[in-house]
Order: sequence, then structure tokens, then C-alpha cells
Amino acid sequence: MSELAGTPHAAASHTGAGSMDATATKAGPGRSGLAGFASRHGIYLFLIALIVVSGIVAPSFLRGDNISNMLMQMAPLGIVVIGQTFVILVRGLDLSVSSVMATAAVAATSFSGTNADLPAVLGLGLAIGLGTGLANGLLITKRRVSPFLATLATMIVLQGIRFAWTQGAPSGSVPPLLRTVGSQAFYGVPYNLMVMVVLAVVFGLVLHASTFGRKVYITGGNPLTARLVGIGADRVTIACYMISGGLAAIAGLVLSGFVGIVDNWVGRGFELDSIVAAVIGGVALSGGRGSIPGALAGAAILTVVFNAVLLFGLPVQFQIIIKGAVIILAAAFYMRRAH
Amino acid sequence: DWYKGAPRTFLFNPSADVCFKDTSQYKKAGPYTIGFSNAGLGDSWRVVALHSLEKAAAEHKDKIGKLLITDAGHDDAKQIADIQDLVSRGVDLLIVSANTEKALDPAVSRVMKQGIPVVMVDRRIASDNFVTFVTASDNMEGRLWAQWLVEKLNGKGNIVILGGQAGSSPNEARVRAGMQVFDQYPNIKILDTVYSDWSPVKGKQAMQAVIAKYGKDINGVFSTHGLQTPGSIEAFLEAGFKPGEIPPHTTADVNGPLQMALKYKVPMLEVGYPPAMGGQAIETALKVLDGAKVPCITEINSQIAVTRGDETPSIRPDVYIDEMVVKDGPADMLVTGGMGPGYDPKTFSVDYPK
Amino acid sequence: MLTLTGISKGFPGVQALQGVSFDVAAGEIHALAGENGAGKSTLTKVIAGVYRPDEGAMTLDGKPVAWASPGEAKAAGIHVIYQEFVLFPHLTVAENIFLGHERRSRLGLVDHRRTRTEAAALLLRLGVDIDPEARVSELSVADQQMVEIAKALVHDVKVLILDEPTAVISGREVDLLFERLHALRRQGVAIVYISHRLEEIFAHCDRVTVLKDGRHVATRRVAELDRDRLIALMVGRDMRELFPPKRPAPAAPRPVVLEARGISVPGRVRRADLTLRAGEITGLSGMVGAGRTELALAIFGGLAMSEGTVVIDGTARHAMTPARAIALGIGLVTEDRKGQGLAMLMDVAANVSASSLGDVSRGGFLDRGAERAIAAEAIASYQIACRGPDTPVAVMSGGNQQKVIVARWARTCRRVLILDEPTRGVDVGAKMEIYRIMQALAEAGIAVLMISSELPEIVGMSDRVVVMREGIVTGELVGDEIEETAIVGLATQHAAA
Amino acid sequence: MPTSTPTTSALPVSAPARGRRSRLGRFLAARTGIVTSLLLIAAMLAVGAVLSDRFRTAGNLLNVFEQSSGLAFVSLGQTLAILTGGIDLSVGSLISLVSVLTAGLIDGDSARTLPVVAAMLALGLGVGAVNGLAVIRLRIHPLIVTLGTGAILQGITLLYALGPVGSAPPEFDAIAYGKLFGLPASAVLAVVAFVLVALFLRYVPFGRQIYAVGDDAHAARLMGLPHDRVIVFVYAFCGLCAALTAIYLVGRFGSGQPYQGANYTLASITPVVVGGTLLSGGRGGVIGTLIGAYLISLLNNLLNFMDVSSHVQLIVQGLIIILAVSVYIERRRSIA
Ligand SMILES: Nc1ncnc2c1ncn2[C@@H]1O[C@H](COP(=O)(O)OP(=O)(O)OP(=O)(O)O)[C@@H](O)[C@H]1O
Ligand SMILES: Nc1ncnc2c1ncn2[C@@H]1O[C@H](COP(=O)(O)OP(=O)(O)OP(=O)(O)O)[C@@H](O)[C@H]1O
Ligand SMILES: O[C@@H]1[C@@H](O)[C@H](O)OC[C@H]1O
Ligand SMILES: [Mg+2]
Ligand SMILES: [Mg+2]
Repeated sequence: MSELAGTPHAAASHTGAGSMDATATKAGPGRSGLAGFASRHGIYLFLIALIVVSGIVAPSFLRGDNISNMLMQMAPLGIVVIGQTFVILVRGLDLSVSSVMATAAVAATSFSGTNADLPAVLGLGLAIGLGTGLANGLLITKRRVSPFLATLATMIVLQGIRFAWTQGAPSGSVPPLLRTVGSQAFYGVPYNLMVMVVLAVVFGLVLHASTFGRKVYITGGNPLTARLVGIGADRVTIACYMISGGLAAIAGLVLSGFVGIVDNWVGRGFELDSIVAAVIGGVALSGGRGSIPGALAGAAILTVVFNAVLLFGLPVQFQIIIKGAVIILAAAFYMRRAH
Repeated sequence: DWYKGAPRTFLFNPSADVCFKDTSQYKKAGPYTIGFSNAGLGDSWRVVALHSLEKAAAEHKDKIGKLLITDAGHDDAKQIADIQDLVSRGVDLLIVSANTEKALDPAVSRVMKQGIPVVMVDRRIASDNFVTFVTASDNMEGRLWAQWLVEKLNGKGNIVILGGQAGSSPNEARVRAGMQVFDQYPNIKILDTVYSDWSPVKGKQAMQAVIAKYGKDINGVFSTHGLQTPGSIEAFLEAGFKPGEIPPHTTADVNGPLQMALKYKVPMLEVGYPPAMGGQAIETALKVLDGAKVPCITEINSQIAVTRGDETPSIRPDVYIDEMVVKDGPADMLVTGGMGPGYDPKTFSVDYPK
Repeated sequence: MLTLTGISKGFPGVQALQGVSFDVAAGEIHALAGENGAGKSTLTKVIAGVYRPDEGAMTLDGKPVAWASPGEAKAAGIHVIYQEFVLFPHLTVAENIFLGHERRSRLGLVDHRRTRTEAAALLLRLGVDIDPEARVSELSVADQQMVEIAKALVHDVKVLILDEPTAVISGREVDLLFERLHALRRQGVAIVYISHRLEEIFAHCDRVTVLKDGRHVATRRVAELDRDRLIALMVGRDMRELFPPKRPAPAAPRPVVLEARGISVPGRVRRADLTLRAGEITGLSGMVGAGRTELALAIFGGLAMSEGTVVIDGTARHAMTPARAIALGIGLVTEDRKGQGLAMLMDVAANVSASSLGDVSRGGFLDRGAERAIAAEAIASYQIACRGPDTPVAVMSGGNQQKVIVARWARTCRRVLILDEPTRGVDVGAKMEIYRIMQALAEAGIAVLMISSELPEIVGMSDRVVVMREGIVTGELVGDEIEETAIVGLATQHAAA
Repeated sequence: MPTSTPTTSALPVSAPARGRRSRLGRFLAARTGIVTSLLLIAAMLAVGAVLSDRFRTAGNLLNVFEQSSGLAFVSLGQTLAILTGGIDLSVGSLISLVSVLTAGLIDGDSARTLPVVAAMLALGLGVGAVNGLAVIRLRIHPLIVTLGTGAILQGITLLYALGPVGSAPPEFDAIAYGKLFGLPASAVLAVVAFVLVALFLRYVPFGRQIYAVGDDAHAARLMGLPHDRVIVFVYAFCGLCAALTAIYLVGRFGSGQPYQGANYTLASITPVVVGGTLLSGGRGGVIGTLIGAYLISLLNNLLNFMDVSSHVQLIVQGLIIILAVSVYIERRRSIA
């Protein structure tokens, strides 16, 4: 009774025209034709419309270098969003991603700064991410701490550890290859985007085609069912948090290559932005609903909106304002569709 | 080789009377308990400044019985609490590096009212309710940077201000002083002011947005410290600016921007803001507790360096950037650290009185 | 006092009410009868303003009314005791009773002392010993029901509706309840009484309205009816026709497949023994709240038992988990379809394969084709009405949803299938289909355990019946012993030791 | 909100416990949060007293009291939102907005104090009401609604001021640093506010209904309780508390800053949960929150006295959250 189902909107739907569960489906039941198509693929249509409109209003929007730039900016967010999607699907959320990102990035600078360190950098980063994910998962499943608080707490603890480790400020530099991945492009295609795409494909397959992915949806869709059909819901949940932690670590490493110099706040704001992107992309906080392509579309929308606001000549502040409006509108859109 | 003289802001100060404070009322017998309320760590400048302060305290073990250090993590509310806690612990003198100049004003003023002397370091409060402020003249830095940009651009062009932490006194003072210069040139236009929190990562993100908006119209970047400057240069490179095309940048203290200036042929002016002022704060504190006269603003000297060929009529360097840079050193190293050879912020540890 | 004319209400996939007319007069107890899913609760909720009817009109005291919210109906003097409790687990009993009608001091503030004493008095009047200071979450189901009833006595109500209030209480508590109802009737309250216990209808009600599949069948004076005529109205046919003919008992005793020994679940089940045999349908009966569900869950590994063992084919198993139970060939159709049985957003195929993902995956990846094929087969052989394997279960009717769950477990249960209230809220057709499947599974040698609160079903289907009361197994009936009165006797008998 | 996990969704079964518990036992059991927090506070006081005689001075402990008031004010509103099973993540941005507007509009001119303060309180109330309306009308989870409105408010704040603005008139100083009966004025005000709200929650029917809505919103609607009014009320109240906090902070900082409130969004939740209010709603109360806020300030104070580095302070803070919330989990039996 304590998750989304216990909150006003869900209750509203109980007393209203049948429960949300009873009518909401991915397919948008009862709708067909153009309206159904628009409803099912609304997020992608919206993204395309946004791009077209931006291109018309500000022609420089569609310039190669601008697009390349946007893609480079989107990639780290996209990587985090993939993990966040797994976690939200099992009715959770992960606020510790930004702390994981920064810690992995800081860890990347604690070697000699050559490519020979790459395995160590990657290993240590992943260890941090997976370890945090494991801690989150255990707190949430075994100690039954709410995901919000569990990941908030690990976020703070990790921040303390990071500061203690760096004595206040990270120093040193990241391996050159990370530099390249984080800040270069290959014929206009940023390397970090390639990393994101590879991860999206791999984890997209895991989520949408593998047995594990099915377990994720069942666990999030109905945890009790999951338990009673012999799916180790706890293990699935822990795995999701580890995926989120691991991907956040990779995103942190990629982002550390963005400037080459690392500070304590690499990834600041990603914890909420990644949730926002996922929600815009149709991942439901109530669990069991959403997809990786949708979530990535959400990340793309955020990136495009940010970029377009500037190109339209609006003050930077409108980036935040429009972000706020988009998230409410998107959530309202999905709510409406569910009814 | 470098300029080693007294602070030029003092020597060249044209006013007849320089403000001095009588501190006899604070005279006390040692050993002292000194408190240091730090705004926070988080960037390499602040770490070196803290180490410099600890080192100086260690060198004065005879006089200092205890040095109590708190760190507010860049949170105004916590810093106020920290200051209250330090006062509760019975400090004889308080050194404060205020997170933001206005927010800490009431709290610091209060301490002074209670009769405890306050020495500000690096970041002051808005009012003058302290004994002295140990700094390296943010005003001079700001004016020199602005004057140089104006002269580089022959009085005409578009400037972006890349700030540090909004509301922190060094940032505000440097921008204010810079604006006093820019305002004299009607053909200089400030396109935008963005903030980086002294972080190269945030600096790069902020500059990317600005470059997306203005592109080649940007003629100069007024960066209020070296911590964020590399982010800006990176953003230009990524936007397709070739070496030699990147507009002039200003910087301070940090090795990375100097390396980049040489590598990508970025015209650059460095005006130092040495973290060694941490140690100076301890020296000044001891003077105060000894009842000696101290200047209202204790400025330590800054180095001036430019890329070769980029000196202007008003800006004559002490050294060239290629002489100053530590070629193979880490990018985040503080070239003006003054901590002596063999210093490594990661391993530094000193036995100061606790 | 209250009249309804031509009320219709549909839910996606179900027409819960169709043109129903109904009225209840002041000082009358009007029973509402009908099978599960007939629409009784839905009608209740229409009267209470929870649902807005799609069609039809309502009048109260002769004036037309249309509620915009439950609050309006309440303000107009309609009080409902819902089938599902409307209690706040973290609040105390006293607070629950007076919620929305707080006892106040002269200053208009909540008077907690008065709330407490009045609640105590009220409970005393009802004749139950419940601590008004206890949190509702600490109470037994029966006590929670008594609190629900107490709530109804607080206000001046014009219309009181009770939706199966006696489903979880018994004996003395039932008598006390009716004492109250008669008193209210004398005061001119209009009472709508819903119950599956027909004897209550005959003993206490003035008129009865029968619903069937959402339609109004008849309204009669109780005095004009007898039990058989009422059943005929409700079912529309002889009950016996519903059930497949029982198979004769075999000559040799059937082999034991599963033996539960001394199972305890703290607070719910005490040292229960249960034996299941291959090819036999065992009915597990008792009042709601008797602990049957918990016993089944404990056997299945879904609930931790504090003591006891489960012996399967001669091997004792201690730490059972659902995964282990499934591997051992046990299946469990849970009583709560939506809450526990199905992932509502997912499609038929995914729900059918949920307990046998291993069968539809290759190298860690799902073989969607195989999965759909299995689902298609299930749809055909169990006559599941849906658009196909890709239909989200959320849009399907309750009976078909139930068949999806049965299909899931029929695939994986090699030894034992437990069905907890398998026909709750499903229509007659689906019921018969489920009975047929149960019988077929038993014929195939599977030990079937059916938990049911419906006596006819228990009687009609079981080869053997085990009865529980308050967590204890009170008896076992076989063959001709299996009849309603014997079961009721065991279900209400006071626990011995 | 996703405050629960697959594991916590348990079968709704509980043991029949007919036996009457003792009054005291029941009283304490209902207040695990408060009891645990008080025990922790006692432990900290003991450690601190042994450590330093300056720690145990009244002056120091009163300072801690004063230091907790800002957090206490925001958390007061947050408690009500959480009691209904919701959450308000817009408080930080609202504090920022109100603080720049208050300082900017008054700008040291005492004559403007009253109208501006009144307008700001109305603004807080209004923004909160909009949050509440969005929650019930759009049927979006409060976490999302307030995340969205929070972003919008932050953007507006930055449109108004990119850096510190304005200044507080002298009378603000009295709220922030003044004394009342020898006690810190802000803390006295906080205690008064908390006690009033506690009384409201306990003695006004509407207060009880807030609990009912948080306990089971569906049941509350069936009961005809004013569910929607409760939701709008708690978010409006939460906005009002955020505005109050902002005004207090303007007094404490002497100016307004566009990121003033940023730290308070997540921080405002900690005292609530540490004080024993369940994130899932329906159980807890504001007195626990007040104690929780004091506990957090005391923890900072003690760690300062112990010369614990700020890094370790963070770690300890995170661990306290984990410790606190895992003590109060409701023990429910669940499937598997
Ligand atoms: N909220 C709902 N959404 C979808 N279908 C519903 C809903 N409520 C009831 N139904 C369906 O409407 C039909 C009538 O249900 P209702 O609960 O009124 O029956 P009932 O006569 O009260 O049965 P029981 O005796 O089992 O309580 C059933 O098929 C049921 O599944
Ligand atoms: N203390 C309780 N609080 C809330 N709901 C309860 C409580 N006890 C039982 N229920 C619910 O009431 C229904 C019937 O009770 P329960 O499951 O305990 O009985 P049972 O032993 O399964 O009875 P049955 O013998 O009918 O299967 C179930 O749906 C259960 O979830
Ligand atoms: O004074 C500034 C200091 O406060 C900041 O942290 O680093 C850069 C310096 O210029
Ligand atoms: Mg019913
Ligand atoms: Mg049951």
C-alpha cells in the first residue's frame, strides 16, 4: 500500500471508472487507427516534431556541429537513463547515480593517467557502481528501506567517502582514451554516443528479449506474482540496482573524459534529470511499464529542449522552466492515456 | 625571475591614507585557540589554501595551542552553525573564508560584536565587520583582466563572463572591478554571464551553451579564475575552433589553462591569486592577537603573466606564460601554490596543533 | 425510501449491471441475493455514490438524486458497510468508528476521551470485547468486521447497506448484529442486506431481490419463498448441474503425494495437518479468516511457517520457497487474482509462461514464438476469450483472467495443484470450465486442493473435505459424509485444544 | 511514490492480538521514531558532555536549538505532505524564489516589510495549492508534480536574480538571531508552530482526516472524507512553511540568493523520517520531526566538537538515515 498504488491518484482511479490497472495497457486498449498510433508512439512523434520545429525556428539547430554537440551532451544522460529505467521498472528509483558518477570519475584520475590504466580505471569504476547498486539493492530488499531513502543515504555516504578519499579535491588526469571517448567525434558521431548506443542495444536486449528482462517486468508489474511464480524478485531487484550503479559508473567515466579534469561534482543533477527523462519517456514510477527506447527518447527530448531554448535566443533560465513544464505535461499525458 | 616585491596594490595605491586597524584590544597571551571556518573544499585551490594554513599553524606551535577547523561544504546555513560552534568552543580568534559574502555577513558581524576578532581570508563578507581581510586583491585582478581584454580587442568586441560561484566575494569583486573597466568602453558588449562553481566541467557545459548561442561573435572570455578556464577552451575546441581561433581568455593560478594556451595558441592573461594566503591568514591572526597594527585589507602579491606577444600597453608581464607553466605537470596543479618542492596535495599531512 | 430504476453500469469487459430496478422502504430489511459477480456490490456502490451509473435514475425520499461523490450520499444518510473493509489500519478502533463524525468538546475540538468512552459503550452494546484504543491493524478480521458494524450505529442513517457482513463473523457475533438490525428497523431505517447465507435471509429479511449476471431477476416477499425456489432464482438451474459427476472412489487407497505435518503460521495457523493424494480432489473449507489461505501459502513456501514440515513423495522439505515448490511440481492459484495472481499490464502469453520461463527461453533469451504457441494452445483448450496471446490481461473479464492463471499452473504442476477460491467472482460458464479442468487434472493423477468458501462447490467437487476453524483443522469428511450441515458444524465448532 | 519495494508489498495479514496492551506500551509503540530519536539525542549529549565541558553549556545547546529552526520550518510542511503519502520536492526552489523576492523587494526598507512578507506568504500558499491541485486533478504522482513545479520555480528565481540580491531590514535580524525569554527566538517560534500543528492534527477533525487519507486514500474516498481538500491543504501548508523558512533565512543571511533553498529539498525529508513518520503515509507526526531536526543539528554540533572532518560528517549523516529508517520499518509478514 505504500508505493504508487497507495497514493491519491491511484486511489482516484479506484473510485473512478475502474482501476487504472484494469484499463491501462501498453497497447492503449480500444484505440486503433491514427489516434492509437499517435498514442502509442506519442513520445517519438513528439521528439520528431520538436526537432522539426526547432529546425524551422532556428536553422542553426540542424547544423552538423550542433547536432553532434547535442548527441555528445545526451550520451552520458542516456547511459544513466538506461539504468534508471531498470530501477523504476521494479518500482524504485536511484538517487545515488550522480554520486556514483562523480566517484567513478574521481577514481579514474587516481592512477598515472595513461591508457595502461584503463582496465584498472574501468574495474575500479565498475566496482564502485556495482557495489553501490548492491548496497542499495540489499537495503531495499532485505532491510525494506524505501528506494528514495536508501539511495539518498548511499548518495550522501558515497559523497563523504569521495571527499575523504580526495582530501577535498580530486587531482590527476584521466587516461587519454577516456578523453577521446568523452570529447571527440568520429565524422561527427561522438564516441560517447557510440558507447551509449552499444549499451542501449545490449541492455535493450537484456530488458526486452531476455528472460531476465521478463523477470524485471513481472517483478515490477506485480511483485507478489513474481514471488509466487518462483521469480527471485529480490535478486531481480538487486540486479536492477547494480545495473543502474554500473551504468552510472560508466557514464561518470565517459563524462570525466569530457573535460579531462575531474571535479567532485561530475554528474551533478543527473539523479533527477535521469528520472525526469525516464518519466518523459513513458517509464511509470508505479513500475512495470516503460521501455529503453522510450526512456532514451525522453533523454533526447530533454537535450533538444535545452539546446533549442538557447538557439531560440531565450535566456538559459527557460531551460529549467521548460524542463519542469515538459515533465508535468508528459506525466499528465501518460495518465490520461492510461484512463 | 618573477616579481617578488611588496604588493603592488599597496605600493601603487595613490590614496594618501591607507586604512590600518588598531588591534590592541585583542592582545592576549598565548597559547591561542584559533578557529578556521572554511566555506568548503571541492576544488584544488581551496585544498592548497587549507594546506597552506595548516602548514603555517604547524610552524607556530609555540603560540598556537589549538587550531579548530570546520568545513561547511559550501552551505551557508551550515557555515553559520559552524561559526557558532567554533565560538562555543571558545576560540580566541576566528579565521573565516565566507561561502557567500552577503549570507555570512550577519553571522560574522555578530562574532565581532561578541569581541572575538575575525580575520577573513580569500572570501570576505559584504560589510567591513572584521579586523582584516587577507586576499590578493580581487579588484586588481578584475581590472587587469578587463583592461587587457579591452586592449586586445582595441576597445571593440563581445565578452562573455565566465564566473565561479555566484555570490562568493572573489567572484563578485572580480566581476565588479572588471565591469568598472568595461563600462568605460561603449563598444565593448557583455553578451552573457554564466557561472561554473569553479568547476571545469560545469564551465564547459555553460560555455557550450553560450557558444551554441553566439558562436564566432564571442571575442573574449573573462574567466574569474583558472579553475573553470579549461572548460571554456575545451568548449571552443569542440565547437570546431582551430588552434589560433579561440578568443582571448583570462585565468589565474592553475597549470592546465597555461598548458592549453600554449598548445592551442589562446591569448591569455594570468593574474595570480595565490592560495598561499591561507598561511598568511595565520600570520595575520597572530599579529592581531599580539595587538599589532594590521592593514584593513591584507593583500599578498600577485604574479602577472601573459602569452608571449600578447602584452598590451597597460599589461606588462612579470613572466611569460611559457616560463611559468609546468609543462608536464598535472593540469590541476596550482603553479602559484607556494607550498615548496615535493608538495603533493594528495599525500600532504602536517602536524598542526589540534 | 430509496428507489432505483433502470440502473446500468459497465466496466471494461464486463457489464456489471444492466437495467436493474430496486427499492427499499423505511423499516424494511431488503435482502439482495445472487451468485458471485451478480452485481450486488456494484449496485451498492452505485447507491453510495462510488460509481456513477451509466444509465438509470435514483430517488431518495421521493426526490431524484445523483451523487457526485460518496460524501454526498453519506451526507444524505446513506451508510454502507462494504464487502472490503473501509478501515484505517494505523488509526485506533475508536478513531475509526467516529472518523468524519468526530466527538467534539465545547471548543469544537476532537474529544479523545469521549471518543474512547463512546466507542467502548458502542462496542459493548454490540456485545464485543474490543479495545477502543487498539489500532485496527492489530485486530482479527472478525473484530474488524465488528468495528465496521459499530461505525454504522454512530450516525442517524436513513439507509443502511451491509455487503456480506457475516462472511467473516459467526455465532454470537451474528446474533448480536441482527439484534441491532432489528432495532434499527424498528426505528424506520431502510436496510439492504447482502449475504450468501440464505438462512439469514429467511430468518431476518422482509423482501429479497435476486440479481443474476447484472440483471434483475425477481423481487419477492421472503415469506412467499422457500430455500429451493430462491436458489432456483439465483442460479437459474439446479446447482448439481454445475459440477461434473464425481468419480467413484477407487478400490485401493490413492497414493499420498503431499503431507503437511504440524504446520504453524504465527497468529493464523496452528499445527495443521493435511494429506493430499494423487488423483483426488480435496476440498478445504471453513469460514473466511479460518487460515486456509495461509496454510496453502505456507505449504507452497509463500509464507514462512514457524513450525512443521512438508513431506513430498516421502521426502521431508523444510525451507520451502515458491521456486522450490514449483520445481517439485506444485502449483498455487491464489485467491486474489489482481493482487497476487497476474501482472495486469502484461499479456496472456507472458502471464501463462511466468512460472515456466525456463521452458520458453533459450540461452537466457526468450523464445517469444514458443511462448505464444503455448499461450495459443492454452487459449484453445481452456476456451479463454481474448484477442490472442498478445491480449493484455487487464482488459479481460475476471473469469478469463482466472483461466489464464489456471492455465499457467496446469502447465507446471506435476504433483499438486492448490486452488484458492478459484471461482470467486467468475461467471457460471467460467466456473464450469474451471471445474472441468480440475477434474481433468485429478484424472491425470494430480493431487488437487481446492479452498472454497462456497459450500455447494465444496460439496459438489470434493472427494474429501478438510475443515478449518481459527487456524486449526477441525475435521475431515469423506464420501457420503460430505454435506453442508456437517461442514458448517465443523467450521463453526469451537476449537478443541 | 516508489517508497516501497516489491518486498514490502506484503499480504495484508496481521496477527489477531485481542489482548489489551498497556497504555504506556501502546503509547511508546506508536512513537518508536520519537523514542529512538530521543535515545540518540541522549547518547549524543552524553558523549558530548564527556568530551568537552564547553559542549554541555546551555549556550551551546541553545545554539543548536537555533540552528535547527530553518530545517524545522521546512520539515514541518514536509511532514504533512508525507503523512498523506506524498512528498514535496519543490520546497527548495520555493525557498529560493521567496528569499530572492523578499530580500529584493524589501531591499532594506522596513516600510515594505509587512506588505512583502504578506505577499510572500500568500505566494507560498498559492504555489503549494497549485501543487495540490495538480496532484488531484492531473492524477500525477506528487513526486513528479513537485519535481516539475520545482524546476519551474527555480527557473523563475534565476530570471529574477542570478546572484545574491537585496537586503533584509533590521527587524529581520530579531527573528533570526534574537532572543525571547532568553531563548533563541526562531527556535521558540518553531516550537510554538510545531505544537500548534501537533494540536491541530490531534484535536481538529480535519487533522485526523489527514491521517486517514495517508493511511488509505481509497477508503477515505469511500468514507466520503474530503480527500481532495486534504491534499490541497497539505501542499498549500507545505508551501506556506517553505515561504516562512525563506523569510527566516533572509533574516539569517541578510539577503536573498537564488540557490538558497537548494539544500533543503532533500534535507527537509530527513528529520521527517528520522522522527518516525512513514514515507508511505498515515503514521507519524510533527513532534517527531521537530526532534529529528534537533537531532540533526546536534549531530553536526557534536561532530564539530569531536573534530570530525566534514567528509566523515557526511558519511555519518547517511548512515543515520539508514539506521533510522530501518528501525521503523513496519514488520509485516510477507509472501516469501
Ligand atoms: N472496478 C471494477 N472493474 C472491473 N470490473 C468490475 C469492477 N467491480 C466489479 N467488477 C465486475 O463486475 C461484476 C459484478 O461484480 P460485483 O462485485 O458487483 O458482484 P457481487 O455480486 O458483489 O459478487 P460477490 O458475491 O462475489 O461479492 C463482476 O464480474 C466483477 O468482476
Ligand atoms: N488482519 C487483516 N487485515 C486486513 N485484511 C485481512 C486481515 N486478515 C485477513 N484479511 C483479508 O481477509 C481475507 C480473508 O482473510 P484470510 O486470508 O486471513 O482468511 P483465510 O484464512 O484465507 O480465509 P480463508 O479461510 O477464507 O482462506 C483475505 O483476503 C485477507 O487478505
Ligand atoms: O577565491 C577563489 C576560491 O574561493 C575558489 O574556491 O577558488 C578560486 C579562487 O579564486
Ligand atoms: Mg460483492
Ligand atoms: Mg482465503
